Amino acid sequence: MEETASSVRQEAREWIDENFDPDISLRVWLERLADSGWAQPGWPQQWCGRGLPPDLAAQAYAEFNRVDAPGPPAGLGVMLAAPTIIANGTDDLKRQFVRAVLIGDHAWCQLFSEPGAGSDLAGLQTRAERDGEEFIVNGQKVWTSGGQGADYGLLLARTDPDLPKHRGITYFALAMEQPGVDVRPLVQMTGESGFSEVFFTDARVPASAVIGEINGGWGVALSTLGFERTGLGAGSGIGFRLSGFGGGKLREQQENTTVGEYIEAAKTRARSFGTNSTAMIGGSVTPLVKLATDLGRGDDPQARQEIVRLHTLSSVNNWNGLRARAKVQAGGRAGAEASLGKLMSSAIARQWRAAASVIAGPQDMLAGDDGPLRGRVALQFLAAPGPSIYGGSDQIQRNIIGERVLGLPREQDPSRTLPFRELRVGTQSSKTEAPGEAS
Amino acid sequence: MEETASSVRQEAREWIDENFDPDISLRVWLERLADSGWAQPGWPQQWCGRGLPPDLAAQAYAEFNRVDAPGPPAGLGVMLAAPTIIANGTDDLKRQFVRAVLIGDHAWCQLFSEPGAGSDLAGLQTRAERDGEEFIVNGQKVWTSGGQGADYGLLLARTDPDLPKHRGITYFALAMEQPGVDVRPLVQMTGESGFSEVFFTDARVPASAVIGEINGGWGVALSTLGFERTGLGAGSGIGFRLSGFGGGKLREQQENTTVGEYIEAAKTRARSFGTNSTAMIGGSVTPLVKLATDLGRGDDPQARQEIVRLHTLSSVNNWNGLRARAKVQAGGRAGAEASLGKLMSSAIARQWRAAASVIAGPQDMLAGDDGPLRGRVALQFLAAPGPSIYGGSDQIQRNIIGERVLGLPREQDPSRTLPFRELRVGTQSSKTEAPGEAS
Amino acid sequence: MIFTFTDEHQQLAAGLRRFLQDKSPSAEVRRLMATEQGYDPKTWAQLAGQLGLPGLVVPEKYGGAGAGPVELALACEEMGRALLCAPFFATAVLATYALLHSGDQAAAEEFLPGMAEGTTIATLAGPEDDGAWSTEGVATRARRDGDGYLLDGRKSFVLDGHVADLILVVAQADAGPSLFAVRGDAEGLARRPLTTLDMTRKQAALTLDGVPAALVGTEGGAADVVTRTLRLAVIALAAEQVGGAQRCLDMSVEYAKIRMQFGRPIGSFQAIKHMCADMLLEVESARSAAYYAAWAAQDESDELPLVSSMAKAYCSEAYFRAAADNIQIHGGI
Amino acid sequence: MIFTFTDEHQQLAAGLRRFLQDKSPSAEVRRLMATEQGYDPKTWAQLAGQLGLPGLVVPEKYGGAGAGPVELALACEEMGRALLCAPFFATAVLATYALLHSGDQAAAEEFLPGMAEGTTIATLAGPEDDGAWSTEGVATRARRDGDGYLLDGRKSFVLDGHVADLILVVAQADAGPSLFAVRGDAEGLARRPLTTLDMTRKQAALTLDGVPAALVGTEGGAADVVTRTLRLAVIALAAEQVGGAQRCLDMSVEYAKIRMQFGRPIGSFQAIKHMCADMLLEVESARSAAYYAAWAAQDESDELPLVSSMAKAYCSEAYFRAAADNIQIHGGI
Repeated sequence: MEETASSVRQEAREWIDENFDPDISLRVWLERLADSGWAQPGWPQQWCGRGLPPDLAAQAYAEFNRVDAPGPPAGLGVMLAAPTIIANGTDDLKRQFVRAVLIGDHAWCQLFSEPGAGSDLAGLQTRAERDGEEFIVNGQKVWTSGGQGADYGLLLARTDPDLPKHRGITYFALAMEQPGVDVRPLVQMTGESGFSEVFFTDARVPASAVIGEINGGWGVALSTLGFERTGLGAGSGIGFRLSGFGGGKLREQQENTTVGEYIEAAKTRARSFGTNSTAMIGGSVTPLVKLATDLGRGDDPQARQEIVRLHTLSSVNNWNGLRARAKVQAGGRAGAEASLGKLMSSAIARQWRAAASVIAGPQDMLAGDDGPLRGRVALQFLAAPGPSIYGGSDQIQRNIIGERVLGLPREQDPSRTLPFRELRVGTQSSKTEAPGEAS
Repeated sequence: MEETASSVRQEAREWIDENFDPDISLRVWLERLADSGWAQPGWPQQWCGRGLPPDLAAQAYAEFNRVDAPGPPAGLGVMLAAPTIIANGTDDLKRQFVRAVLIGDHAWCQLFSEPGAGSDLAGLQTRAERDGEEFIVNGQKVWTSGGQGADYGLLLARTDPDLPKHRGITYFALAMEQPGVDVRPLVQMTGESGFSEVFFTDARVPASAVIGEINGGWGVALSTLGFERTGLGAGSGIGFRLSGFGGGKLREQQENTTVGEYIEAAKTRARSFGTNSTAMIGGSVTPLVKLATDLGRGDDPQARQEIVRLHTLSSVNNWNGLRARAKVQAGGRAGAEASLGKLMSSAIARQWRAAASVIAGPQDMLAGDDGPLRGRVALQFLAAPGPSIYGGSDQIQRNIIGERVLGLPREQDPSRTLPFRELRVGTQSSKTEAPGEAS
Repeated sequence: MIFTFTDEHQQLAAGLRRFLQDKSPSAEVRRLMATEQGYDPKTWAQLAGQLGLPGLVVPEKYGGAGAGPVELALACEEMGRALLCAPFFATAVLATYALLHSGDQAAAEEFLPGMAEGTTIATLAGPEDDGAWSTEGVATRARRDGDGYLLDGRKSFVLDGHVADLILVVAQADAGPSLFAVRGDAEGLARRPLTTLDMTRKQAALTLDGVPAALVGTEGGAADVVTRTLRLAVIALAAEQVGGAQRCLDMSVEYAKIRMQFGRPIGSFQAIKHMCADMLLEVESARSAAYYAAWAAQDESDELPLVSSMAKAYCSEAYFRAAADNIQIHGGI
Repeated sequence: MIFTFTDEHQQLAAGLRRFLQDKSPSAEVRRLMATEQGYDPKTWAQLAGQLGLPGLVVPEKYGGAGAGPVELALACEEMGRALLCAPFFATAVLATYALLHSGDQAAAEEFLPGMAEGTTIATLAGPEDDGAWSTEGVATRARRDGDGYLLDGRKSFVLDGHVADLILVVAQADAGPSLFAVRGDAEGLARRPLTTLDMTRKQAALTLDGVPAALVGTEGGAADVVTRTLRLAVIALAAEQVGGAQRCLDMSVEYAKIRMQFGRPIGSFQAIKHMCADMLLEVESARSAAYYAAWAAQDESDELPLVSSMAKAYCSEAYFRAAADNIQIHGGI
């Protein structure tokens, strides 16, 4: 029987009527969701999905969102690890990891960037050397989001330095809980610590945990980066509005929270911030309008111009996402507008800062509880440079848009063909260097 | 006897007392000036100068400016042709051209840019083929300022296409008044015609008119471009405040105007525009303040912000020039600030346009006599893209500043070593292509 | 559903694009913009006869196609792309919406059929010398004269005012600012073409010296009519700007691929490549804004006043920058 | 002559630069900015003892070096380059100029020698909770108490207010806003360090509850003193920003030369190279602006009010952009 929008909606509705229950634990709910295939209706049927095309998956999500049902835990597991493994991994790896991600058994981190390999990721230096049925890993990664809570890491390591840089890299699923892995939190300008450095000293990973082919990791990494770009920025807006939580370290909490309690708590958070994320204010003007009003600057023409400029940028970014989504729902492919969210989110962060600065005036000098919006203006000020760097800098995004969307010619890159050994990478003085630059 | 600031000032003052006479013709005055060496005190003594270093030359200029004495005709003759010939030409060429420029016998144009060779000037295709004691020139130049009034042109032409692009170019002093040279005015967006295309069909130039070595034109061209960069942009501010005029076509007028009349007319022009140039408004806010006041927008906070932003940019540009000049006068060398005027003047043109647009509001839609400031806002609007393109685009300026001032590494350029024949230049379809792009 | 285009939408855009590629190439635009009239009556007649474009949003009962703001946006995008020189915006957007919003059925019956079939060129004369569309400060006065009115005053910035057969004039009547229909050849009306920066869109200044006029809608009703008309008109304009900006981007990218300097296409240099990428970002965003606003208009959403202004502001800036960057990339052609 | 630096100027800058390279490297700045006190008294004492810096613009008769705004600008540029954590700006600029402009010789004699020798840390407390420097809306009141005054109210954004030995407070007296000297340890004075975004420059909020104070200058004289003080202080600040911006540029260029990606230094990519070129443009322009304003102050030029504001506005934006671009080029260190 061919699925249609209405058949999918009806099926989902019926399943929800039967299975959704605010009184069961979040854990039980996530298991039901994973086993039914509704957790990720777009994934293949044999791997916890229902094999639906994006437009029909969107119909299903709409039903779940109608009742505020939480989806699988947000994070790199669902966003990157499982899709990468489904697309490139062995069936054993899929069995081991896909469901575990959906029910929140494993949290994942991404072990890609290094001090010497930021924009030029293929210049990575972390080595994995074969030792029987295992590989031994030595080196350093950096800018690892969620490194501290992660159970597994998506690791890129060099397995053959005699090949050109793109061709000697292998992709692993590495267990983080082992003696050879040392995770050290990095403190950001904002005082927060969202990133870590990860040091490997004879860490071990079984050969069976290779995703894709040995020395074929670059192609796998590109598929991961593709998932990442869709996830950051505007996003397609398709999915569960609310996400559950998970990871080995939160297992107990998962079992002690009911679905109903979780939904209520999420709604309270959303009310206080005008968004369901506590991490970043994003492009919301609401706090700035309040600030301007509180400071008596609501009539200031410059403050108003900056606020509207921000509101326009973030609205337009949402509209780009809606437009991409509408194309997908209509059965087409998202166009150029889908690649723009990342770049736009950098501009929005900068504009938020600019607007806040004009509005706050002298108060802009203060932080913490003394600062405007109880320190959030200062935090955003310090966080604003982030989006234009992480997940591929603005400069790299412009290269990608120019080359892949507009078809402009690439620059010649002789380093693509040199054996890796002969290549100079980073600053060649690993102690003092800075990674992830913007070129 | 060694010259000092005060000895130079006194010498100049004495010479002026003896020779400056408002009742003599401009022609006679320019001849006196050229023959005394005061027209260009920085040029070598044997070539109409006095061999003074820049700081002492500046002392002399100050004396001439005290009495508003006009200097030699402004234009490419004094700015580019004579300095290039003095630095690179044979003594015969110097005899033929240096004094002629100072007294206004010859006006010059620059025959460098081509449809296929803009930013990459060394990709030029105009050919000069040896024919006994002459060269025969065929090809096309474009963006030639003052092409219509010019008596001579500084011509770059390819003399050996088997050499790499920089090494097969020869530099000529070409007479414009000959059958093989066809000057066609280009009409700009503004409706003005300051540029020409110049077509060569078997035009002739004697081998004795080669400046520098045959196939050694590129080095000579670089020296010309150096003079050009100093002349455009902020400039050093050193020199005669008022310039005479000349060129073969204006000879008669030069003889029929007295120095006094000429000074008076220049002052009248300066009063009406707040500047002694009628070409561009430059960064002056005066007309915009008037416009804002006339339109009742003098209190508009946005208009005020834009006006002050413009005034700040153009003041800062002047101060950069003054600072460079102070270093030179103190016997030092101008620093980084001297290379910035060109880039800054692009920004000023854009800011003038932005400010005018905010102030003019709906009136900004109108041009000609219907438009604000009797059409000058519209003209400036159309002229604003110019400065970021001509004389080396903003992008080329940033390359130059990055590489020569900051010492950042150049990009690899394999085209530097290929024989010119094997190189693709322009768009390879000379009829429809556009020159002088910005990369 | 929002942002979901039908086959009809796509056919409308594709058909119009083909027509304009044929009838409004660059050379023709240059020719027409240099004329005082500013458009080619033959092309205008074909636009009406073959494509029914002037009547696009005119209801079917008045001889139009009865389309909505989304179709209008798509059409304007194509016209913007081709820089079409024609009295479309004045006739088919400003004057049409003003007549429809006036609620005056008799006026609609009298004028819309001719406008829809392209035989009546119409416009809306709101601003005076200061260029403001606000009806509050309107100085042009209407005085009763038997069954009709006589108008005295000056109007300016009147789009296609020099060629319009019908001019809808905002003037002060006893009950406040009101809308009046004035014939282009009316006695006492002097029209002077203005010199415009954008030569593809002509404007005129009008002097009215006891010009006979007929009330459209109700006395005192003009403020509402103008506000609602502009709300829709700026979306059409935003869409037009999207088309123009897209054309700038297309030209830039095409040129950047073929123009060789330093032995490589200039589009391989980051300075040019990144400029093009930023243009794409802005052009696509402008398109989303214009479309979103058009759908808000189509759905008569409460968001309309906000999003139509946002679309207009965003698209204007995006178009300006695209045009400036296009010039920079072409380097002064 | 304007923009002409003497050997003494160059020695001042070079000496200070050497001192700060030694005493205020990054690690030390990070350490000090995390302390509540915010500076190292030993370094401050050396700055005074070895270089006489706190008394740079204090007239010689009060134990200072008697230098002018140009020397001050050069010194501030070096301190900005090193992000020196010290109460220099509060003591040696704000409080010093306020005392000098007050015309109060007795106060000058009492306080300036200690400030010049580094034993008295001083500051100027103008703004209240709204952060405005305008004296018009000052709510803190001064009431007569025998020969002296008692102050009641709140001050905020007081630079180094938590450590100052002498606080010059603007308060409303009978004749209008007036300047008062308050001891840091005065009874009734509560000082609370504020959490600042820029941790290298501490600020405090003060609560004054019947705090004994001495009038400085004349009653009603504060408006003029504050205006003239700020006019000079913002030039010092602009120069400091030039130093900081130059350091950002230096760091960017240095890193762009050694950081290899895609087999080449990132500074060879136009995206980075052009960003550096634009930084240079702005940093050099900022320097010209700060120096010009400093010379206008030195020459007591009529242009001073205009050019000091222009310098401050331009240098602030240039510094901000240089810092942002420096982060971008380093990519998130």
